Amino acid sequence: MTAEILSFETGRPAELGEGEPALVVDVEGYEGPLDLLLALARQQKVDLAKISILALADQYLHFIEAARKIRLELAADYLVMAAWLAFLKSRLLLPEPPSADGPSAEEMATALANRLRRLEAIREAANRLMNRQQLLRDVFPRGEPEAIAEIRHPKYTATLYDLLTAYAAQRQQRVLASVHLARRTVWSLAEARASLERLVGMAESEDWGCLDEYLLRYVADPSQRATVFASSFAAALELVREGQLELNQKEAFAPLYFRKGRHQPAADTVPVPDAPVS
Amino acid sequence: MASLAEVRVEEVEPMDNDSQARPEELRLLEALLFASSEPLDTATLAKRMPEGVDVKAALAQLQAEYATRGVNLVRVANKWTFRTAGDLAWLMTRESTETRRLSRAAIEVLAIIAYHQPVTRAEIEEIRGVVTSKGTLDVLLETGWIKPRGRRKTPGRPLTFGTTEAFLSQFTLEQLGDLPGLEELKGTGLLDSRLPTGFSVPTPSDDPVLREDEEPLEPGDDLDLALAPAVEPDAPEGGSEGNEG
Amino acid sequence: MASLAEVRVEEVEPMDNDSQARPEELRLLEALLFASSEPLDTATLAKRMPEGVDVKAALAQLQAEYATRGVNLVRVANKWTFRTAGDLAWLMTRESTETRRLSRAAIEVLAIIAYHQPVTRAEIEEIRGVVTSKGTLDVLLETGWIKPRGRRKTPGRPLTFGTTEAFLSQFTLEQLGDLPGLEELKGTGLLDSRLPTGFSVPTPSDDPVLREDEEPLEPGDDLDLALAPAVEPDAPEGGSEGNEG
Repeated sequence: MTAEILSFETGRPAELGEGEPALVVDVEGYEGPLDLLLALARQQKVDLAKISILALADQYLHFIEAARKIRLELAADYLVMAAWLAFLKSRLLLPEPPSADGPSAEEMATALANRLRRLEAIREAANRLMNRQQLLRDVFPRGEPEAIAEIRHPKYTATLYDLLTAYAAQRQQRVLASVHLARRTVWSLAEARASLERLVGMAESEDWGCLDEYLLRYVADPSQRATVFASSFAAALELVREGQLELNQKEAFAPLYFRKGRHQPAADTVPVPDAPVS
Repeated sequence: MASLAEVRVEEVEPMDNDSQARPEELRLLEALLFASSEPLDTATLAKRMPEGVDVKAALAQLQAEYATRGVNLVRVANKWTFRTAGDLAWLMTRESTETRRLSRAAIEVLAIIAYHQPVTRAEIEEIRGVVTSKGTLDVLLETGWIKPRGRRKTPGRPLTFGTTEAFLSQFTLEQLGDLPGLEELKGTGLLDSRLPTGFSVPTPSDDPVLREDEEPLEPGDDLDLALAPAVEPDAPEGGSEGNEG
Repeated sequence: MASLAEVRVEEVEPMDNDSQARPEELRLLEALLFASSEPLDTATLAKRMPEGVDVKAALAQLQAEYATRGVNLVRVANKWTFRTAGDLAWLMTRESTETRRLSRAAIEVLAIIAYHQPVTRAEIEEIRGVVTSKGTLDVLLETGWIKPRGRRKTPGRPLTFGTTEAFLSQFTLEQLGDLPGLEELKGTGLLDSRLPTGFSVPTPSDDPVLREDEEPLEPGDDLDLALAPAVEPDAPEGGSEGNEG
């Protein structure tokens, strides 16, 4: 039975042999035992409130028996209902026990009748509901809705302070940047020589001065050190050659010292960084 | 033919003159409601209307104007929307986009949820006398007409189901109270499912406010698992729920 | 309010009676056109109409009926469709304002335009030292605080930009001359007092009279193209303006 009913779920109508009893043909259309009971009750053609539950139980039990003769399996729900109805039938036939706990047989029968009425009522309601005008079946909404366009108006905010800060920062940055860049990128040899000559001229004493130290004082930006140093060193060598300057370095990479030249230079006495003269 | 058209247009002209006296707010409402595929509530409409317009009165007037037309102004789920007139369903069949055919089981379950909400799966099964297959609930959830709305404060904390606004919209119901036959059902006392819990209240409500015996869904709730608590995926369910209506 | 609504509905009723005399084909056309997801041509409509209906005449009548309504029957590419009335476009848009801060680049450009106007894009770039993205100028034009005011009489005839009245209003300036000058900027500490002697801040003026080296915009000027003459959409601009925000 299960298999056949599953086939129903796929929408294929049940096919039954010609010789099979009409009773069994019907069972497959039922939505469970209550549905079957309701269908049987309908055959009594009376108000469900006045139905004979006893007769109904008999019909159901007959039905199940008939079904079992032909079919091997019935869903458990049907069998449970059969058992319960058999019990109810026996209670209805026997005189009520004097001190009955729980519901009487009559009450049980009424409760069953009420369940049937309720199922019938909800089915009727379902029918009326489905017969209402349904959207996309009977009535239709606008087929081509016009979207409500969302227009966003960004409202920009900015204060005068923002404006002035931005302007001042921008202008200032550009002006200062151009000054520094022009001056700092390269120290020309001529610039270096002029500076050194001024330095030497100012150096009154005969003491050695540290070239590095002076240069550092000149150059605020450390990134300019290399170019300043290179130009100054080249200029210094030239001044030494001209006898205006003496240089001294203790060892490679040690600080360079200078002082005012004392005598006219001789080409072969020019000190070189690699071979410092103490 | 052309001349006939002209004659007709001329006949119509007096009507145009009439409608020039038509309040501007009717034009505005008309435009808003026509344009939208979704129903709009009075508050939303009022927000878009100029100050001082009596939106409710204007809507009533508009509804009356369109009552006999091919497009009607209807109220669903307490919102307003234009829909084609119900009597023209025959004409509209081509527009119909393969409407879902619900199985008889699904229709019954939907009705039980609608009339008994909030209702648990066990209560649905009690009424139908049969196990509800997960597939049936899945199909209904997919329609968007039902939704899990909370959990019943009973052992196992089963999900409670209710209907959605889409449900009201689908069946052209202004509110849940307009369910067909609801008053009769209430009168018979059959809505009282008489469950041992004693929790059920005979009046269905889709009020999103949870009832006393409900608690909210938790964010991480695995609804899918919750839907099929301890039921075998196959045999008994399929077996008990055969045929399509 | 309810009573008013009732009164209005009653007023409308005679109209309803009128429309009962309305040809049924108008209802049908109305419904079909309303529900269709695309405009329909006369032939398609005719196929759906009962035999013998003069569709063209009916459409003409329907169009006349709806002409003064919030929804009009319009013809698009020889097909018919309902559209909200053109004059109600404002109703069909939802406007929202969102406050946005100008990017730092935009503020810089704005400041330069304010002080140096009339100024070309190239001149702005020279002052800022970076390429100005089109987006930045677009945003500024969107604010309404700047406007193109003419063209510089130089090769390429670049646009000159200036500030607007909205600019003055935004920054609470009575006149452009109220923008602080060099000494005031120094006084407030915004400018370094040790700036080189050649440094100057122009005396800003938004006099709309074109300068000698400017010529007027022409009516057909494609300002959009003029804004982005030959700049790559991507790399150099974006790269040089990383300091947004």
